[in-house]
This record gives sequence, structure tokens and C-alpha cells, in this order.
Amino acid sequence: MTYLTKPKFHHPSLPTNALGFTRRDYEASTSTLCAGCGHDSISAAIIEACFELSIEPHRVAKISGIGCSSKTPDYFLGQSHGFNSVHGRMPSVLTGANLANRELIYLGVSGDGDSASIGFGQFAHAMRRGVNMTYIVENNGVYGLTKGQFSATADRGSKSKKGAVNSDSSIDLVAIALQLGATFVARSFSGDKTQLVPLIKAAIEHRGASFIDVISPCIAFNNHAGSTKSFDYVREHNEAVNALDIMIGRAAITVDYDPGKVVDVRQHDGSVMRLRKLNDDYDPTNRLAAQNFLQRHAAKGEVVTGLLYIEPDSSDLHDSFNTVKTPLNQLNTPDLCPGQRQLDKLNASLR
Amino acid sequence: MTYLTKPKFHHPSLPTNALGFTRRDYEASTSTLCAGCGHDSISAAIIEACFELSIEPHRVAKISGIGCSSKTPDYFLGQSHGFNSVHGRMPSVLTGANLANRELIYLGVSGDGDSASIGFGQFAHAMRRGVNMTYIVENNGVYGLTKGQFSATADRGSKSKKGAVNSDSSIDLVAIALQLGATFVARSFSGDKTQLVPLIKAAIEHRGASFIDVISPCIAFNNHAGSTKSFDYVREHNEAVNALDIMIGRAAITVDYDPGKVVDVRQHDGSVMRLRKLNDDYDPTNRLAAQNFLQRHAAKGEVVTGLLYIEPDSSDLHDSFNTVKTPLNQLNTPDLCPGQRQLDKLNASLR
Amino acid sequence: MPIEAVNDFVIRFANVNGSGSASANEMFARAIMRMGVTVAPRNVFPSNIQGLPTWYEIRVSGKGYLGARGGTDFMIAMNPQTFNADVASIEPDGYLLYDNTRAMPPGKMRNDINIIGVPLTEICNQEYSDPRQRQLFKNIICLGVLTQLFGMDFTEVEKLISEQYRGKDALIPPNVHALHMGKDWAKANLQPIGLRIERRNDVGDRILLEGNASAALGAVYGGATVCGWYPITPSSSLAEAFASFCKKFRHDPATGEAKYAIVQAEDELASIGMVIGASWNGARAFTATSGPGISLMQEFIGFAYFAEIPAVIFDVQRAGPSTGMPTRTQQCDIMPCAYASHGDTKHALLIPEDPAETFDFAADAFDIADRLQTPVFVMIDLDIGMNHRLCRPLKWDDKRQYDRGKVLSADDLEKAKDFGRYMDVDGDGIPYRTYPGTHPSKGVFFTRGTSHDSRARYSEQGVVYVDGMQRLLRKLDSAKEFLPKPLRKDSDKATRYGVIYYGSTSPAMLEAADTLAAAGHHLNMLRVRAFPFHQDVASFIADHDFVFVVEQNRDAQMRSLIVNELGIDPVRLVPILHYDGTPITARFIAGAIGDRLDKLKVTPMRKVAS
Amino acid sequence: MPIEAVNDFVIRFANVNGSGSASANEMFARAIMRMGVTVAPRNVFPSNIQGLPTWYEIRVSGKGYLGARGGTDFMIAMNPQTFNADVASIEPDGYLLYDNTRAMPPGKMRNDINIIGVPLTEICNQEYSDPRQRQLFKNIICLGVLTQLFGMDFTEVEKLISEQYRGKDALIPPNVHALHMGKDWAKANLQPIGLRIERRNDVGDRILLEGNASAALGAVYGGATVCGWYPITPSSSLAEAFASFCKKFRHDPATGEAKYAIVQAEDELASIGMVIGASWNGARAFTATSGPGISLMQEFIGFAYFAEIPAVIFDVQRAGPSTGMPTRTQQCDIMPCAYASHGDTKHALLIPEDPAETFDFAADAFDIADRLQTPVFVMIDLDIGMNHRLCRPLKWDDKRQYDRGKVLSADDLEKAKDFGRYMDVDGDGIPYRTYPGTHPSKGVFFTRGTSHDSRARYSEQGVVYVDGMQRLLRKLDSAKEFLPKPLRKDSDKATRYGVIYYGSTSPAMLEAADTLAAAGHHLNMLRVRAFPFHQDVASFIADHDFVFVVEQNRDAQMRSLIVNELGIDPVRLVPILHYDGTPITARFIAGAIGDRLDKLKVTPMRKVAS
Ligand SMILES: Cc1ncc(C[n+]2csc(CCOP(=O)(O)OP(=O)(O)O)c2C)c(N)n1
Ligand SMILES: Cc1ncc(C[n+]2csc(CCOP(=O)(O)OP(=O)(O)O)c2C)c(N)n1
Ligand code: SF4
Ligand code: SF4
Ligand SMILES: [Mg+2]
Ligand SMILES: [Mg+2]
Repeated sequence: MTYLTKPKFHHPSLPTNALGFTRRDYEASTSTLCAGCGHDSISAAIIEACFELSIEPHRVAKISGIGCSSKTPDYFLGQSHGFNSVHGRMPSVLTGANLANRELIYLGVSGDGDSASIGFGQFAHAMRRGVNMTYIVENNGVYGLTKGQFSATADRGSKSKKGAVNSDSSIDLVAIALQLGATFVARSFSGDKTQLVPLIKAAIEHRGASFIDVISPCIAFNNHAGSTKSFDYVREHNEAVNALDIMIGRAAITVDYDPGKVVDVRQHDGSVMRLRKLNDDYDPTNRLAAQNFLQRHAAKGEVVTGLLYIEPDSSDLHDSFNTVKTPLNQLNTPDLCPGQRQLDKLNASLR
Repeated sequence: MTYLTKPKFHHPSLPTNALGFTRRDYEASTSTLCAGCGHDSISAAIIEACFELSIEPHRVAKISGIGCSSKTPDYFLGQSHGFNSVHGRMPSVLTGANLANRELIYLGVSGDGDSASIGFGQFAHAMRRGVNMTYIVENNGVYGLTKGQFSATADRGSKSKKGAVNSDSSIDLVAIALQLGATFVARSFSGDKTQLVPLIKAAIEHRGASFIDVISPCIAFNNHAGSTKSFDYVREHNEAVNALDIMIGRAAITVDYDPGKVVDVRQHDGSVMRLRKLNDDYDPTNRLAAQNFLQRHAAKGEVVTGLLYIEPDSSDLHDSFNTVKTPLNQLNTPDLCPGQRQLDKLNASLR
Repeated sequence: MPIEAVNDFVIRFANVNGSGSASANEMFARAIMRMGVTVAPRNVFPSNIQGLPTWYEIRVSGKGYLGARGGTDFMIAMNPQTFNADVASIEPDGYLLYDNTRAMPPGKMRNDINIIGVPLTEICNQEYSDPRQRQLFKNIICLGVLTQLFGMDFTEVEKLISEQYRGKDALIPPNVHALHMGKDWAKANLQPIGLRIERRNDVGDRILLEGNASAALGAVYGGATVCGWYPITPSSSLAEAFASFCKKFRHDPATGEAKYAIVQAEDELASIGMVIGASWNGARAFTATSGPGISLMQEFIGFAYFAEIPAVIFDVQRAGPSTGMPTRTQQCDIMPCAYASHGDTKHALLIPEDPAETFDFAADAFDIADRLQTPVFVMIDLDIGMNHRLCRPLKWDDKRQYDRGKVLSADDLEKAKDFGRYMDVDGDGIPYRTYPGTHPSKGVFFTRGTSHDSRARYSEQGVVYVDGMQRLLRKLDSAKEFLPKPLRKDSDKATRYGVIYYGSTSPAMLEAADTLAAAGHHLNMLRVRAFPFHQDVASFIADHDFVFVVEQNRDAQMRSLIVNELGIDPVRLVPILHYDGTPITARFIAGAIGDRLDKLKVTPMRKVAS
Repeated sequence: MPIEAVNDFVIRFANVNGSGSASANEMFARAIMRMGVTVAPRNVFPSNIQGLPTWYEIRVSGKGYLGARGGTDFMIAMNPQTFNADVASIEPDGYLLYDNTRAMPPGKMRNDINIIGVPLTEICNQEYSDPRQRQLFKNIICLGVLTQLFGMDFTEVEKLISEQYRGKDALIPPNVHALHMGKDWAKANLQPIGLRIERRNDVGDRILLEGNASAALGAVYGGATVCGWYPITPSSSLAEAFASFCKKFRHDPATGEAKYAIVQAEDELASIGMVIGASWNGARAFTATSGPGISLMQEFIGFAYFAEIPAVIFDVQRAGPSTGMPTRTQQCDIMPCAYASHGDTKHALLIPEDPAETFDFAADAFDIADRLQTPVFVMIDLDIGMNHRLCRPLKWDDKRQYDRGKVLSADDLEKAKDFGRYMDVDGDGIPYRTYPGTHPSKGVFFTRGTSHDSRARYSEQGVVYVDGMQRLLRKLDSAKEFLPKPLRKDSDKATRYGVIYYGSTSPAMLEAADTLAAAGHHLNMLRVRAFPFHQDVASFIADHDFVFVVEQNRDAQMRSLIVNELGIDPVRLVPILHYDGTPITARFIAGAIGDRLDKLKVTPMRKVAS
């Protein structure tokens, strides 16, 4: 086991964050993915986001299913506990973990096969419960680890590397997340770090079910002409609705923009998020409008990216349950056990 | 096993259909459901629809999962083969059955727990594949057979009989079916036979994945005040978009209506279906509009019913596979086995 | 001539489900208990909500037997659908009570039973106009009639009624009135019968309780804070009882906040996934299910075994395979649970005999799962879980602290010069773990279902894999010492024959042993309470020529486990199998074992299961 | 002094996966076969797509042995990552070939091996500028070097190249050229070595084929029309091969329409559900999966057992439990499949030894499933499924017609005076079925996983349930007669010891038997090919004092099955277990059995598995 080398030992020239950590402290063992795999860029974006947010690495739980995408938690945040579960079942494991300790930050990493095929049910139900997590799907439209079969997010009519044409309608996880009540929904592209990093940061800060669908081309099996998940295709059809420039936290907003060109979103905790509009008629706080916009553009074959929806006063599963502030995993015998006195009463009532 | 009593033995006064069958010939063993259960009305509607369509009972395969709703295939079409599978897995069984014999009519019967909870994944994937079937969910918002726990279609904030409040967002199966490419999507109410029967008939005639969400109150566990699946609630909030009056088949249309008040839908096989508009700005052949309309009204707590969407030139899974017209289960050794000659070639190529 | 008996007979109510007879029937059973007489009630109900036949059987036993006996001495036949079958099932010279307001259903009546007609409907209709009242009070009137017929202590029943409706006090007088009507009518119109219930002092401090409730209570006392479940008969009432006990015991009086989280999951795969996620993160978590759920949990169970994550699974067994008979009892998941999941696996089972032991084992299961860091199954069944069983009062040692097993705190990690998640530091095969987030820089590890080395790193090396698999065997071996030991009860006469039994078979077995002894067949008995087996099981078998293994499944699953794990010659283990879905009876066991023992030597069964 | 051997050694290529070395390596193996010499190639690859170590092992055996031998006589070390470990694994006096363009990776070199440096990169770079060409031709140049070193027939390799690139003929000359470069360089710069490959006539008409391909072909010949599957290593290539064979053989030449339907399902629950739905409806259907998929299919498998629906399941076994080692081989699902699902169940297994037998059993599985109306597992493993194995040519009897079992046609139903889906008309426990829609008014029945009577009607009655469960036992008993019988091979010397083995262990076992015989240890052998077991298995055991059971799993699963199903005293079955994920070797078996036999008598292992 590699112990964390304390920041102070770092070469002074390395930039550090508020906690004195350098980016290195958020890195992990080197990736075994194919050179050029989109997933590795997402790992880099996660590292950057956590570094910039000055998150204590050990307060993060990174949980995944099975697949090339689900392997990535091994390649970022080496100081965080990781959990590589079984195929398609990350959401239930994450839900349980979250219930046990509400204080950690939960990062769910999955693939399109993992979440849209075998795991579609668990994906859906984790969304509707409002589990407080950042759920990232590294979406390449294929099963990478099993060598390139279509996944359920492959678009109807798109071609596989071997030339087979997909005849099933595709599942747009963003549309489903919106429909099922997720309170933070975004889509991005592994090739666009400037868009992706702020989205991950915002998702982590958001309380409730945050979902990010990241198109992440599989260079080994799905980066050819005829694929709608290739680098080229996504670049050509990318329709970004907004750019998340700054998160001002609780401080007052100082920076100035042409008001018509920005949206400010104030969240339950008072923090404010400023979005620069790239599409004027897009309001990320209107679920209905978001769904409609998405469906319209999807019909045109466009890949809508950006922060698609956010519910400012969101809540999570613990709010629904009204669970104690102390994490359940810290409660002990005296907190939990009613003792013999109660049993005596009970016994009496059963005679 | 009860053999079918031939029509001629029936009391002459009983009305018969084109095949000379009476309604009796579509009935089955008596229901063991609670007196007044909405599901029994749906069984009656199915019987009526099959009678009116003059379907040969033995050409129907009725397949279900587990639940009170899934028990109903025992209570209608006694002359049809039935298949009570396992909980939530009817769609995969039906898909396999359909592939084996494309000539039968496939009736999938399920419950909201069966299809929205445990079976959500299979529900979704059967829709996106365009399996040629009529998929009916008898939706009561609870698990009837296990005594009234919330199902995934229970609306957020609705109250259970015991007073518990549901904190999860609900799954609207109609919205999901639309999103996933079902080519026939409707919603109805077990209490509204005049609306339901024509919808079932149309769904059976439709080629492709037909889905009908039928709100079907559970009088034992979910018919109280505070429930959004009670008889009273649905009656009060029912927003019917259209009424399916007549299906003219391939003949020319004779009946006359104020053109502004009707929609005619001509399907691939040339058959025409005439819908009387109850909501002027509703076009059932526009998927986007349908989704948008539904989402708007759902937000207002209204239960939109009627034929919500139909794709006139729909196709099914067999079209995608280009399978032979002869049902696969009728192919035999000569049709299927390449024989020794081919093996010799193959052996040679492997030396 | 009519059966004559005091405190020793079987009464059976034949009703229609959903007709509200249950509470009156239960009151009747409780009244008998209050009179100090041993009573064993059992529900026989359909997989249906309303309108189908149900039976409520009450065994009264002066000898203190709690097992199902079989047969019916006194039948209260209130269900026309099953009337003829019910009449046919009465013992010769037994009694039939029916509602003679209307004529008997067609079918010729037996002349070897004693028929008691009571115009219940008529009495009701004269008194009440509202149909719901008629429905409800009818059962109470019937209760009054029975109290009189069996010469029971009337005040006990009155007391029960007032306790039953405490809170809704307005309901007490009318119910008491109805009770009186029944009693008075019986007094005026019926002869005393040969069956009587007389006050005794056999009950002591025992309580009447369902196993699902005691299991739930055990989970509360055992410190479970997370429950992920999916409804399935006969386990649903376990999770639901946990919810209501938590409502009662687990809310912060000041803030009202909950010290627990219960998720009704979308299915069993999600339930067990949540349990594993919560346990990994240091909370005590469990799920409750039955056969079909066990099948769906297989993949995750193997994961928890291999990644070494605690998990407590209550399997309330019902008759399989497949959906089988959801409302009938069996012990048919023993083997499927012991070896659950693909590949080479082995899991710990706890097998209590009644609700009281279920409470103990339920609480212990969480300690054991934490100590072993592996899934632990608590194997009960519908007979224990959904029937009220007379059992010793529940006990808890207030000095007891939860044993969380080998968990390293931040301090421990600070001190530790080295940490590897899967190192066998103590040689017992049990590694050390730490909860995520415990220490800022130490103790981090990566949990996975793929092959891993002692530091939880991915590895495809054969030696690394084999080391891990061998350690898992050692770990389960270590378990044997702290799992509940088998309990041996030797016959006072020396014998060469033994019997092994477990779980809900217990009461019937004890009674059967008496019967057999009376017939001169003496048996030493061993009740197995856990898997992997303690060495005592092997020694017990070694001590006898032949050992009968009594169980409630078709394939002699426990016998197979014993043979396979202890290397016993199968010839020496004689299977006694009862698996029609009804609780096993003393009559069946005594008959089956008696027959074999009668033919002096037991016929070796070379191919019993093949 | 350097190892000297003709046609009897092990060559191993150490490569990086995704580097395109596979096809060159395979050509090399084929060339040896073309020279009439027995060759056994094996792939050792990681669970990863690109960049991790892979090995390709080629065993050349003049004695005709096809099992893995273990050890390496000649290492082609092309992967710097594993260089030192690869060097360490060479047998003393063995050979190391490496690319000496750059200096050797650090680490002191052994002096007990023969080092052959070949400047492959340099030769390449001089000849080619395009990096992709350099990458590809490097492997061909190396092939040329090896052909020369081992004194092989050069024209064979040239022929193979032209066959390989038939169609893309432009590629042939450059490849041949590269081949020559390698050969010429070797001729000019290297001494002959002690290892030689000389033409023989040992191969005969045998073919080189992967088990997954032959299984798929068997499904085509067996008449499978529906396949529902979900990708999982090592079974994916089975379903994919089925797809390509169907493309080739199953399209109507006139219309181009498909006589099959393959659905890549959303998961394994859906795959098996589709198979069951299709089989119920009269099509022959199958799925292919591995351990984790088997776990997910449990509920449906129990359903098919209880509702009696045919289903064919190919389990290409990999190292469990959980995700385990996805690219390593084991025989670890024997017990999980034989008793799959909750409740009392039992399933038929077919266990072929190589690709040729896999083809036969795959085709037979559909007849057997139809005759038995129950799930049938074809148990292969990664070693058989994903390696090219030399085996007898595939045969098919053109007169053979599919046996659909007891299926009633419309005529049959017309004539039948009575029909009940689950009636045991013939006393063999196998009922009659009919496909839905066969007859307008007769033969209709309702399929369910709940308890049912002989007419498929729902029933909660104990006797009805027990009758059904007993019949299912009879049905599986009847199977024994038409399942593949075990094959016995007695040693020419009389012996008191026997060995039972199965599946991919076959080649290693045959070789081990020779080794042991040479050491004076004689064994009679029985290869089990199916479950439930034929009586011959019991007789074989009865004929010997002790029988070794050789298998590739930790818990001696087959041994447990034999003990449990045939009632054998476990003491007489001695487990020989190899389960590190690598294919079992003759060296291991001979060693393990030899040791035990050397201590004259076998030590009874009372608690072997506990
Ligand atoms: C139960 C089960 N079935 C199948 C597999 C095989 N498998 C491993 S990864 C994978 C698909 C991964 O696809 P995706 O989630 O899109 O990840 P990617 O590799 O594309 O990043 C499959 C089918 C498995 N591990 N477990
Ligand atoms: C695998 C499995 N889990 C749980 C159950 C128990 N069960 C039977 S029916 C049912 C829910 C049925 O709800 P729904 O589909 O809505 O049907 P309803 O009774 O409401 O008509 C459940 C959970 C089961 N039969 N199988
Ligand atoms: S196969 Fe595709 S998804 Fe997997 S690592 Fe390679 S590029 Fe990435
Ligand atoms: S419980 Fe509810 S759903 Fe089930 S039969 Fe009764 S009313 Fe219908
Ligand atoms: Mg993918
Ligand atoms: Mg329901």
C-alpha cells in the first residue's frame, strides 16, 4: 500500500491547493487502458476537479461497476477508497455506502453498458431516490472490455467497427435522468476538459443525485466513421447550451456580464453558480424546457452538452429519511440497543 | 384441461363474432382477485377486444410476470396458451417466444411493480427493440400481492394506506416508452371500458411495440384518500386527449366528422384508424409533441389518457432481423442443418 | 363414542381469507395460553389476498408439545368452499361446529363425528343491521360459543378483548356483548362436549411471538442501521417489523431524527447491493428474503465472499423450487445458501429453532458477520417466521457491546507499521479492515471482486490467487469455534442410533422422540445450529451405528452438506424427509423412524439421492 | 549443455497484447501441424484490451501429447515489462531469443541458458519506414528466424502466408519477403540449436480448432434458431461464432432472409428469459455465458426445471468466485450448475473433453433438452473454448433427424382422448407437451413456476406438489440412459487404483497416466462425460480400492457430486485439485498421484473439504 506523501515533501514548484495538496496527491496507479482512450481524459478531469475543490482525498468514496470505464477509479484519487463492484450494480452499492456514512463524497463511475444495459434498472432507481452522489457515465456506445459490441446508448442506425448496423432505439441517459427526477443533469465530452472540469466540480457540490453523461470515445472499437460516439462525430454535432465559468460560493457576485448572457443559480446552501449562456433560450432551472429542448435537438442528431438542468433547492435521500447527522456507521451499542428494560415490557405484552 | 366447447353448442341467443365464437369462448376460469379489483375490469376489456376482433383464441400467447395483475392471464382467454413467468421478466420471455413464432399474437400482462420496479430494465429494452406485442401494465401504484407496499409508479408525496408518504420520484411508464421508441403508446383507466377496449384492439392490430398503461385501482391497498391511483383521484384528474371510435381497416372511410375534430391514421398495412379529438392541439403522430404535452400535464398532476402516440409506418424486431416468414419453430432438419458436405470443407480449412 | 380429552387436542378453524377471522382466532389461542395451557397455533393460508380458503389450527397440549400434530379433533367449518373436505379431515369421533342458519352444503354427512350446529348468522342478523358489524361480531360470537363449549375461563377472554381494543375503548362493550351472546346461546342450547380446556401452570414466563418479529427485533438489538429489502412472502413481515421497531426505538427523542435507514429496493439484486455497500462502509446492514430472492442475490453473495464484506441475510424459507408454494414452509435453501454463487464458495449459516433463538441468532449474526467479514445467513422458514410460537422470554445482556471484529481505527493505523487489507496477520485467515475515510493517509485500499493480493491489488498470478482461496478456507474453519455449537441430548437408555435435526423441525422431533421411546426405540439427538459444522457433529455420528437426518426438503440437503464437509460415509446417515409444504409432524417422524428401526437394522441406502 | 530434442519441447512467446503478434504466432503453430507434428498452442492473456503482457505457448510433442506441460524450453522474450520473469521461467539449458537492437533490460542474466540475440528492430527499421509496417513485419521476420532455427520446412510457412492473405493478395509478396529476411539473417548469423522440428506423420486428418467455434457450429448443426446472449469472457466468441456461421449457412439463398434470430440481450437474466420463451414456443434456443452469468440466471433456471422447459446453456468456465480471473481457466461451476437455483433442483450437464467432442455435445444438447424438457448445460472452459486444439475432424450423419422429444402435433391432439401437460404417461417421468397455437381447441395449458397438478393447474396441495417433485426425480433418472456414457480405459496391468477425470483435464491426464505407468504406478481411468451419473461410475468406483478424482477447482466439486448422488464413502475418493487458473499439467497430476501412491497406501482423508 502506498502511503500518502505529505504535501510538504513535494517539490516547492508544484502548485498546491488550499489544503496544500498538489495534483500528484490526487493521482493514482497508471492506467492500463488503451493509449488515447477517452476514459483517461475523464480521470484527468476528475483529478483536476478534486484538486481545484481542495477535497481531502480520503473523504471520497469512488465506486464503479465492471468495464474499462469502471476500471478507472484505480487510476485516479489513489488516496481514496475504491470499490469495483459487479457489472451494472454500482448504484445499489453506492446507495448503501451513502446511507452508512452521509459525510463522505460519493463518486459513482460507470459505463454505458454498465448503466444503460445490465444496470438500467439500478441507474433509474438511484436517480429517483435522490441519492447524494456524482454519477458519471463514461459513454462510448460500446462494450469496450468485451471488445466492441453495441451498448444500449448506441444510436439506431449507427455502424459497428465490423460493419453491423444497430437496429434498436438508443437510450439517452440524460433524458431518462431528467424524467426520473435527478436534480443535477449534465452532458459533456471527454475531449472538452474546459467544459467537463467545472461540471464535475458543480456536480460534487450539488446535494442530491447529480448525473453527468460524458461521451468518451473508444478508440479501439468505436472511433470509426459511421459511429456517433467518435471524436469527429461529437466534435461536429456538439451543441453546448452554456458554459459554467465560475462558482462564487456564498460570497456576493462581483464579476460583471451582460445580464442577457448569464444565468445565476443560487443553491440551498446559498452558494451561487454563474453560467454563461451559449444558447439564449435555454434555462437550466426548467426541467420541462430542458426535456423539450433535448428531445428536439436529439431528433436532429445533435449532442446537447452543458449543464442541462439543476434544481436549486434540491434535497437527498437522507433528507427524505430524516436520518441523524452523525453517520450511521459511527453509532454504537448505547445509541442503538434498547436494552433489557424494553425487552421486559415487550415480553410482558406477549403473554 | 377444459376443451373448447364448439360455438354451435352455444345457446343461439348469445351474440357471435365473425368466427362464430361467443364472448364465452374468450373467458376463462373465474378470478381469485379481490371483489372490485381494477384488474378484473381489464381482463373483461381484453375479452371484449379479442371477441370484437374475432381473434382465434389459440393464436394468442398471454405472458405475464408475478403479481395480482400477472395472475389475470388465468382469468381471460382460457383457450390461449398462458405463461406465468418470474417477477419482472415477462418481457424477455415474450421476446423469445415472439422470435420463435412470429405468427402468434403476443399479449404481455404485467403490474407496476413487475414492470417499473424489478422489471424496469426488461420493460425498457423490450420497448427499444420494437418487439411486436401488446404490453399492458395494470398500474395500481402498489404491490398488491405482497400487501400494499409502494411501487415505483406511486407518485412522490402520495400516501400509503398505512399513512407512509412516498419520497421517491415516480416512474411514468408512458413517458419512458415514448422516450425509448415504442411505436404505439396509450394510457387508460380500468374504470373506462369504452376508452380501453378500442385501445386494446388498436394495440393488437399495431405492428411493433404497443404499450398501454392502464391505471387499475387496488381496492384492498390503494383506493384511499391520499392515493393518486384511486378510483376517485383518476376520475377527477383524467385528461383524455382523444377517443378511438372506429377502425375502418382497409376499406374507404365513409363516416363523416367535422374534419377539425378528427385525426385519421393510416398504418403500414393500409388500415385506417379514426380518432375523435378531445383536445384540439393534440397530434398522436408527433412523438415530440406527445412527450411535451405529457410532461406539461403530468407536472399539473393530471392523468393524460387516450392514444398518446402511434407511428403509422412502424416495424418490428423481425423486420430488423429480416427473419424468414415461416415461424422459426416450424423449420426442421433440412432447413437448418448444413450437413456433412459443409463440414468437410470446414475440416479442410482447419488443417 | 366422542373423543374425550382435557388440554390435549387439535382445533381447526376453516375460514375465507380477508374475512377478518384472524384476530378472533388469535384471541382464542391467547386465552388458552392465559389459562396456563400450552398452545401452538398455526396459520395455513393461500398465496392470495381475499376470498380463498385459510385455516387456523390450534394445538392444545397438556404434555407441552409445540409441533404440528396432524389431524383435527374439533373443526369450526365456516367456509362452504371447503366444507366437505374439512368435514372429511376430522378424526373419527371428532367434532364439527358449523353455522346451521342455512342448510349444510350438499354431500352426505359422516356419522362417525359429532355435529354441533350454531345459527351464528341468524344470531348476528337479529342483533345487527350493518353488514360490516355482522361480519366482525360473528367471529366474536363464535368465540363466546367456544369459550363455553370448552369450559374456558370467560374472564380471560373478556380481558383480552379490552386489551385488544385499548385506545379504541368504545369498541370494548359491544365486543364483550357479542361474546356474551355466544356464550349464553351455547349455555342454553348445547350439551357439554368431551373436549375441555382446564387451567394449568405449564406456560410459566413464556411468550407468544412470531419469528419474523423476533428476527427484526434481534436486528434492532444487534445494531443493524441499514436495511435494504424487497417484498416477498414469507419474509416481508420481517422487514416491516424492523421498520416499526425502529420507529419505536430508534428515533432521537430530542430531534426526532432516525438512527436507521430502510430502503425498499427495486429488487433483490439492489437490496443485497445496498447491504454490501453499507457494510463495506462500516454500518451493520441486512436484508430479508426468500428462495427467489436468494437466487437473484447469487452474484453479489459471491462478491461479498471473495471481497470479504460482512452481510446478514435472513432467508425465510418457503416451498421451492421457482415460485413454488409461496405460503408453504420448507427447509429447501440449505445447500443453495451454503454454497451460493458460481465458483468455489462457502458461507456461514445460523439455524435457530424458534422465535426466541431467532432473536438471539439475529443479533449474533451481526457480530459474526463483522468478525468473519463475510455473508452470514440466518435460516428460518415460514413455520417459524409467520406463526405465533410459545417460547422463552427474550433476553439481552445490558453489558454486551457489539463485536465489530478486526477494524482498525485512525490510531491503530497511525501505530501500524504496515497494513494490507487481506494479510493473514493472526493466522486465523481473518484479515484486518478499516472503514473508508478513517485516516487521511493510511489504510486506504481498493475493494474488488477480481483476484487480488494481500494488499488488495489486482493480480492474475496463480500463487496469489491460490493463497487467497486457501485463506478463505482457513477463515471459514476458524468460524466453527464461535458459531453456535450443536446441542446434544442423549436418551437415558443406551442406544446405537442417533438423529440429527435442525430449525423448525425441533418441536416435532422432541415429541417424536418421546413417542419412539414409548415404543422402545431410543435415540440420541443432535440439533445442528450452524454451518460450517463444529467437530461435535462428526463425533456424534462416530458415536452411532446409524444416524437419522430429519429435514424438510426433498433432496436431503443437510445430509449432503454433512457428508461433503465432514467426509462421512453416506450409508450411515439415513434421510427422513418431509417436504409437502406443511410443517413436519411428530406422527410423521415417529412413523418413518419407527418403521426403519422395526426392521431391526436400517437398510443401507446406497443410492438414496441419486 | 543445451537441451537437445526433436519434436518435443515447449516454445513460449512473451508479447504485449494488442501488438498484433497473435497471427504470426498462430501461423508458426500451424506450420508445425502442416509438418505432421503434434502441436498444442495455448494463449495466456490478461483481462485488458491493449498494453499488458500476453504469452503464447506452443507445445511440440512427438509423443502426441496435447496437454499443457509446464515450463519453457525456448523463450521468445519480446516484452520488456516481463523480461526478467520470462528469463527466470526458462528451463535450465533452455534457450532465450530476444531483440538485441537495444541493450537487455537491467537485471543479471542467467548463465545456465543459451542466449540468442536477434536485432529484429534494427532489421525492420532498415527495411521499413512506416511504423505500422515495422510493427507488423517484425513478427513475420521473427517467424522467419524461428523457421530457420528449428530447421522447419520453409515452404509450409510460405504457403500459410499466401493462404492467410488470400483475397488481399497484394500483401503476400511483402510478407514472404519479410519471412525471407528473417530466415536469411538467421542462416547467416546463428548456429544451429539443439531443438529441431522434423516432418512426421502424426497429425493424420486432424484439425486445429477452438472449442467456442465448434460449440457454435454444433448449435448450428443441432438446429438452434434463437440465441439470447450477453457478452462475457471467455464465452463471447461462442455467440459471435454462432452469428458468423449463421450468416454463412442460414440465409435463404433466394430471399436472403434469416433462418435464425440472435439477440444481444441487456443482461444474462434477459438472455436466459429469451431462451426459455423461445423454447416454450418450440424453437431450439441457447445462451452462452460464464460464471457471473450463471449466478444471474439462477432464478430462471429453477423456473425452467420446475415448469419443464428445454434450454441449452453453454458455460465457458473461468476462474471464480465473483469476477475472479476472467481470462484464466477453471472447472469451478460444476456444482453450481448441477444444483442451480433455490429449492430442490437437479440439472443435466454435458462435459466434453475437446473442441471435436464439444461440437457433438453441443448438437446433442438440443435433442437432450427437448427429450428431457429441462435445462441442459454444456460445460466447457477457457482452455477448451479459447485455444486452438488439435482434434479429430467434425462429423455429421446426414441421415440424422432432430429428436424433438414428446411433442404432440395437431393430429396427435385430435386423436388423444386426454391430455395433461404434466402427466407421466410413459412412466419415465417425461410428460408430453405441445407448441402454443398447434390446435384450435385442444392441448392448451398454462405454464407457471408455481406448484401445479398434472394438468398444469395451480395447486397448493401437498400431495400434488410431492407427486410432481418425485416425477422430476424420475425424469432425471431416465436421463442417465441417453446422456453420454462415461468412458473407461483400463491399464494393461491389473491395478487396485482408479482415476476419474473430465473435460479439459483429459490430455494432461492421458499423459500423466503414461508417466505414472513408466514409474510403475498403474491406473484404470474413467472419463465422466455427463451428469446425472450413469451406473458405470458407481461400478468403476466399486472395482477399485481408491479412486483419484482429478479436477480444476478448489472444492472438489465433481467428487462431492459423485459422493452425494451415488452414495459413495468419501474416503475412497481422493481429490487431486489444480486451480490456480492455468491449465492443469501432466507434471502436476503425475506428481500429486505419484506422491500418494508412493506412500504405498493412500492416506484416508476424512475431512478433506471441511
Ligand atoms: C454479470 C456480468 N456479465 C458480463 C460481464 C462481462 N463484461 C465486462 S465489462 C462489460 C461491458 C462493459 O461495457 P461498458 O460499461 O460500456 O464499459 P466500457 O468497457 O465500454 O468502458 C461486460 C459485458 C461481467 N463482467 N459480468
Ligand atoms: C424475485 C421475486 N421477488 C419478490 C417476489 C414477491 N412478489 C410477488 S408479486 C410482487 C409485486 C407485485 O406488484 P405488481 O407487479 O404491481 O402487481 P400487483 O399485485 O400490484 O397487481 C412481489 C414483490 C417474487 N414473487 N419474486
Ligand atoms: S477498449 Fe475502448 S474503452 Fe476500453 S480501454 Fe480501449 S479504448 Fe478505452
Ligand atoms: S390486492 Fe389489490 S391488486 Fe390484488 S387482487 Fe386485491 S385489489 Fe386487486
Ligand atoms: Mg462502453
Ligand atoms: Mg401493482
